[in-house]
Amino acid sequence: MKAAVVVFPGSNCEADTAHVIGDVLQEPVEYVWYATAGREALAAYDCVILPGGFAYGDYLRVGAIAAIAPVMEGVRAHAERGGLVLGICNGFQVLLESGLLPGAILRNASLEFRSQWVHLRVEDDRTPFTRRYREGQVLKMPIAHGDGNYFAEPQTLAELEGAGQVVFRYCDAAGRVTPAANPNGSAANIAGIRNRRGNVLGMMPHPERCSEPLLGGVDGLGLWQSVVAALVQV
Amino acid sequence: MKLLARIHVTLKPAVNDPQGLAIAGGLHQLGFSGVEGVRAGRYLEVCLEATDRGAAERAVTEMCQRLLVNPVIERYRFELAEPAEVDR
Amino acid sequence: MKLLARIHVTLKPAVNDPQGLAIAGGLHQLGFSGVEGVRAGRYLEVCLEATDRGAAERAVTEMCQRLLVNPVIERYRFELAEPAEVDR
Amino acid sequence: MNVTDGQLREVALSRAEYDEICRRLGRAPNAVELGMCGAMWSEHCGYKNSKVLLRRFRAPPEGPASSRSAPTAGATAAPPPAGRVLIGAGEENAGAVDVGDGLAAVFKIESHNHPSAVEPFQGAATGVGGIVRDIFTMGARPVAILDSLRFGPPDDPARGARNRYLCEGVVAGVAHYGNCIGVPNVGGEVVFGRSYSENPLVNAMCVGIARAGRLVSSGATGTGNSVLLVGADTGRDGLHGATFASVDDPQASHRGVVQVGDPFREKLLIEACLEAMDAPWLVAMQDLGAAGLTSSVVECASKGESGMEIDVARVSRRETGMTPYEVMLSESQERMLVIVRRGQEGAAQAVFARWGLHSDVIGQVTDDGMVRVMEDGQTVAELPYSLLTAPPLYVREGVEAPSVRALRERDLSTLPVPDDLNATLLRLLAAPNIAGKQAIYRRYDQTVQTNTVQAPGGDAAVLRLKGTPRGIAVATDGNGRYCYLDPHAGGRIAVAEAARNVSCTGATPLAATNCLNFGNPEKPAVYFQLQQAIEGMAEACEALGTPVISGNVSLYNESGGEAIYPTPIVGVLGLMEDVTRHCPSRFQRSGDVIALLGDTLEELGASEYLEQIHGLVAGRVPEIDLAREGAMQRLCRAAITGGLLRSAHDCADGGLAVALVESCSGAFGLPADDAAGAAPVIGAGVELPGSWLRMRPDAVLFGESQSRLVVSLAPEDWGALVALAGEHGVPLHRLGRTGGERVTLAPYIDVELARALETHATALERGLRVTLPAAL
Ligand SMILES: Nc1ncnc2c1ncn2[C@@H]1O[C@H](COP(=O)(O)OP(=O)(O)O)[C@@H](O)[C@H]1O
Ligand SMILES: [Mg+2]
Repeated sequence: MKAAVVVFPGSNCEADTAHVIGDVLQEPVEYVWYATAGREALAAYDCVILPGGFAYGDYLRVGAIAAIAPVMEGVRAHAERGGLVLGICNGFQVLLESGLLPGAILRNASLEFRSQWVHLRVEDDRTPFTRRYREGQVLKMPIAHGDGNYFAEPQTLAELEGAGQVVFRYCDAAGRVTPAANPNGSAANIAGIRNRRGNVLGMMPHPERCSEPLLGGVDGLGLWQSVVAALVQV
Repeated sequence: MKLLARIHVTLKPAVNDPQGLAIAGGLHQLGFSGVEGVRAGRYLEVCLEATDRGAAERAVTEMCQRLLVNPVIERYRFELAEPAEVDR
Repeated sequence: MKLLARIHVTLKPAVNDPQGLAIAGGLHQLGFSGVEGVRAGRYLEVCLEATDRGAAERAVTEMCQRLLVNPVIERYRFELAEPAEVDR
Repeated sequence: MNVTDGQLREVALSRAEYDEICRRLGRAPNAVELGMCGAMWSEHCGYKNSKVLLRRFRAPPEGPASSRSAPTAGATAAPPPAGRVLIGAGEENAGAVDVGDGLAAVFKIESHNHPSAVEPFQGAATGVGGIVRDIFTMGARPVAILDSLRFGPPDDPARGARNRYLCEGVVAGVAHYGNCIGVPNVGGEVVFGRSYSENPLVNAMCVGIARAGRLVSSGATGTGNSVLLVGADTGRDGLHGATFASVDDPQASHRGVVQVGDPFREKLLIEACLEAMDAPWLVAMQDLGAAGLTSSVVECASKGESGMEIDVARVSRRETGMTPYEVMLSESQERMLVIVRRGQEGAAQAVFARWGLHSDVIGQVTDDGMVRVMEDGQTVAELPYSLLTAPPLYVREGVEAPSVRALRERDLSTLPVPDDLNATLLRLLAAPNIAGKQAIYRRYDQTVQTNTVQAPGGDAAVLRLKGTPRGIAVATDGNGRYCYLDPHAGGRIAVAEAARNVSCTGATPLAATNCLNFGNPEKPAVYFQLQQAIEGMAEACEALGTPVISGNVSLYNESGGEAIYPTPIVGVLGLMEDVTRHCPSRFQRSGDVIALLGDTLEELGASEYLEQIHGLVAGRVPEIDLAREGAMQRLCRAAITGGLLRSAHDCADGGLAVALVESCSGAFGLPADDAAGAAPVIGAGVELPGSWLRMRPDAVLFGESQSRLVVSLAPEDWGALVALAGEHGVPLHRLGRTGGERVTLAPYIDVELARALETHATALERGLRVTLPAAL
């Protein structure tokens, strides 16, 4: 697998992501600068990752200014080609703003930034990002965001659910999807969704922050291993 | 000509507005019992150079559609003023 | 009577506005070269019940001073509309 | 010399200081020069009241060593880690220590108290921005932020609402800035006390990691080299910030435009400056902080023993009509001064432009010792840097306030012991100063950069050093109540406690930074506090082997003639060779032995218990014996390195009983409020040693005797720990076992664990619940 980590001005998880892929998984990984233009900009990569952070300070709306950055043309083309695209936290927000995934992100219902560990239930273990997990498996991952409150019109939500595009949901330790386990007010406890085709995934929690035992958990590792496995199979 | 666009971006009525709720709660706590609801939005002033008002209007509409507003959750309106009318 | 206060909160002119700068940068990136500057502010709609317009005006002024506006860096203006005039 | 008193007040100079400037200059300064002198001679930049005292951090007092300052060199004395210091106090923007593998840890703490009193959100945010710049200006990547905060009580009948508003604004500001730039916030403190109501304290510490051989200096060298101003445009923000941080009354102090921070631009500056480090054109870097361009230019020229000529007309402005005076003294945020080799300006500007940063060549390095300010070819100011960096230094006489002595000597033996000690413990657990701070630190990104091994909630934060087996531990501490009652003991304890927290993780403390938050030093009682606290801190730093490598002074924290409690905040950084062996603060397993390292004395004085339960700030500060402290910390580290301990947590506010409950609050470094509810909680069954039962029960349970740790270990390791404690000469008490669903300290305490932890975890959130005004 050859991965690209896109760097926007204000990204701040690009090094963490590259560290997991390069140092922990020992797979090739490169940074791609936001100003890289053209549909073929990302053609050399298997998986493109939009990392967490505060691209452009998140100043207008989270992810909005990054969504019009030159590199996004290449990201869109990559997704259309069937290449893998993963947006984590701010990267998820960028995918929503750019229309690569449906819906929008609002401020956390608490109005506060939340940095804590949450539980996630794996809702779909057939995506290229989750095949190393089991459906129903409960993962523990950190979140760190002030805007993670997923919103979509009822019609869109119904479509997402109907097509099985919800990949992760916030739950309690026992896997129950409850309001108390929802850290940000997201509709239907949604923590991550995919596109119809299944090659674009956006999620608020940070798998790159829980892929080494020293950091308190390794539940994120399965996601990276899934991507590697999916690409080997291709 | 130089124009000032005053753009109001508000959440669509169907979208939850926790910030508006929090502000309403704060106003109630301060004793403003007449407050029935608050909606929080964004206000942008864009100063721009355009050949005429029509061109400006088209440009601002396009700015809103392409960047300033997320149509999934927001809607907008704007006015154009000439700097002479502007109070700052 | 029921009234709608439309409150505009803007940064004082001398105060640094990083949001506005970033938004202007985004508009330039999209090719809106006529944009000379953007100032970002907040827009609040407060729906309130008051005995008359004068009372509402006083109440909204007090809300701004006590809660809605940070006078150290911001200033505000508002209009009062009757719900009949309101477009939503 | 017809300068008026009003003009002098404007620049915070005394008539005598003005006369001194004229004498040294051989002429009267013009208005721009006067402003520059005022800023550079302010306490904030010039340290005129504190510099002489600060020398104590670098060398023991001359003459025969006083008995209290002589560190006992026992058989177990650790080798002095002095060789670890790469950059000491006062040498550069921050200090640096060698952490092995060719890496240096660069760190410093700084205050932003006055701005935060005026505009808490922006004041705190720009405070974080400022200290972070001090770190990356040296070529270090910022890897951690800690914030040490002081506010008035949230439940104060008269001022509670404002206190909560300030706390909310400051916490939101710290969160906003740190989260956005992607530097994890891993620690700090939040303390509430009446003396801080009008003068909140906002101290921020930043730690950076650099290659040891590649630290960047601020010294401008090479005549003809270019001076680049990089980052934000200059506005009228924060004019007079430095001078007015040096007078009483924060409200009056910030008449200039409040500085609004731009963390996004700071993030770009971090990346661009770290990229610039490797460029052949880079000569020096210096951030712009207090006193803006003036102080940066003077700093660079003086450190480089050169000179500098700049043209204010070339400085990009955010506003029209700014005078040279305003440009020179503006404190607009997110700006850096970069000295670039002549002829390579284009290459330098290209790097910054790539990061979206504007830069202007505003001048050049000279060799005549002068700082020359031009405007369109016209000289508007011309001063030797040596004048600006050498304000008069004042040595004053400190006298202890008799009222404080009376409080300290107060007889506490007649105080009633509460009937219901269980209820007392629960009340203490709910007290804002003891309750868990989750409601605050969960708003800070703690895990970005993927180095956080132990997050906030433990004794010290532990961060791994990527690419090495090592880890660092950091903590801040400072107890204003102790320092108020006894600044000398309080100063010692501040250092000891910060180092103790670091030792609890298994790391060896290497060095310290400090921020001295005090009142008006022109008052003898305040000067006494400053003098004594510094002496106490210096003694502890010597005894514990943690030299002071950086710091900051914030004086004039007063309003209405009342000073804050003297509050030195100490940050200590330690190193561990194998980060996988770090020791957590919380119990890990049921059935482990619980033990206490150190001894419990009958010491109620100055305790949180006395203030919370009896409404008293009085009594003697707990005794601190630095030799015993050092031995106890060495024992703790040896036991951890030897694999004997499963947890270690120090006894601080609330004493042994509170430390025990805290030890139960969940495994690993995860916050106890983990929404996932995954951190297992483990109860504790303790039986107090018989010899302690002769003391007052409240003193045993809640007294704050120093040099104590609650530890847990596997039963089979008990013998080894006993032997090790014997070798180190440290008392060791076996207290009981972990496990169960209660916390008992027989014969006095028996509470349900869930209830105790619930109280501890949620009290602060309840106490801070506020209406959130934009202003109050
Ligand atoms: N209390 C202190 N203890 C030790 N060093 C200090 C103290 N206060 C300031 N210093 C040192 O003096 C130097 C100048 O400090 P300061 O003026 O605060 O720096 P800056 O210009 O970055 O704001 C720094 O090296 C700082 O570490
Ligand atoms: Mg500095």
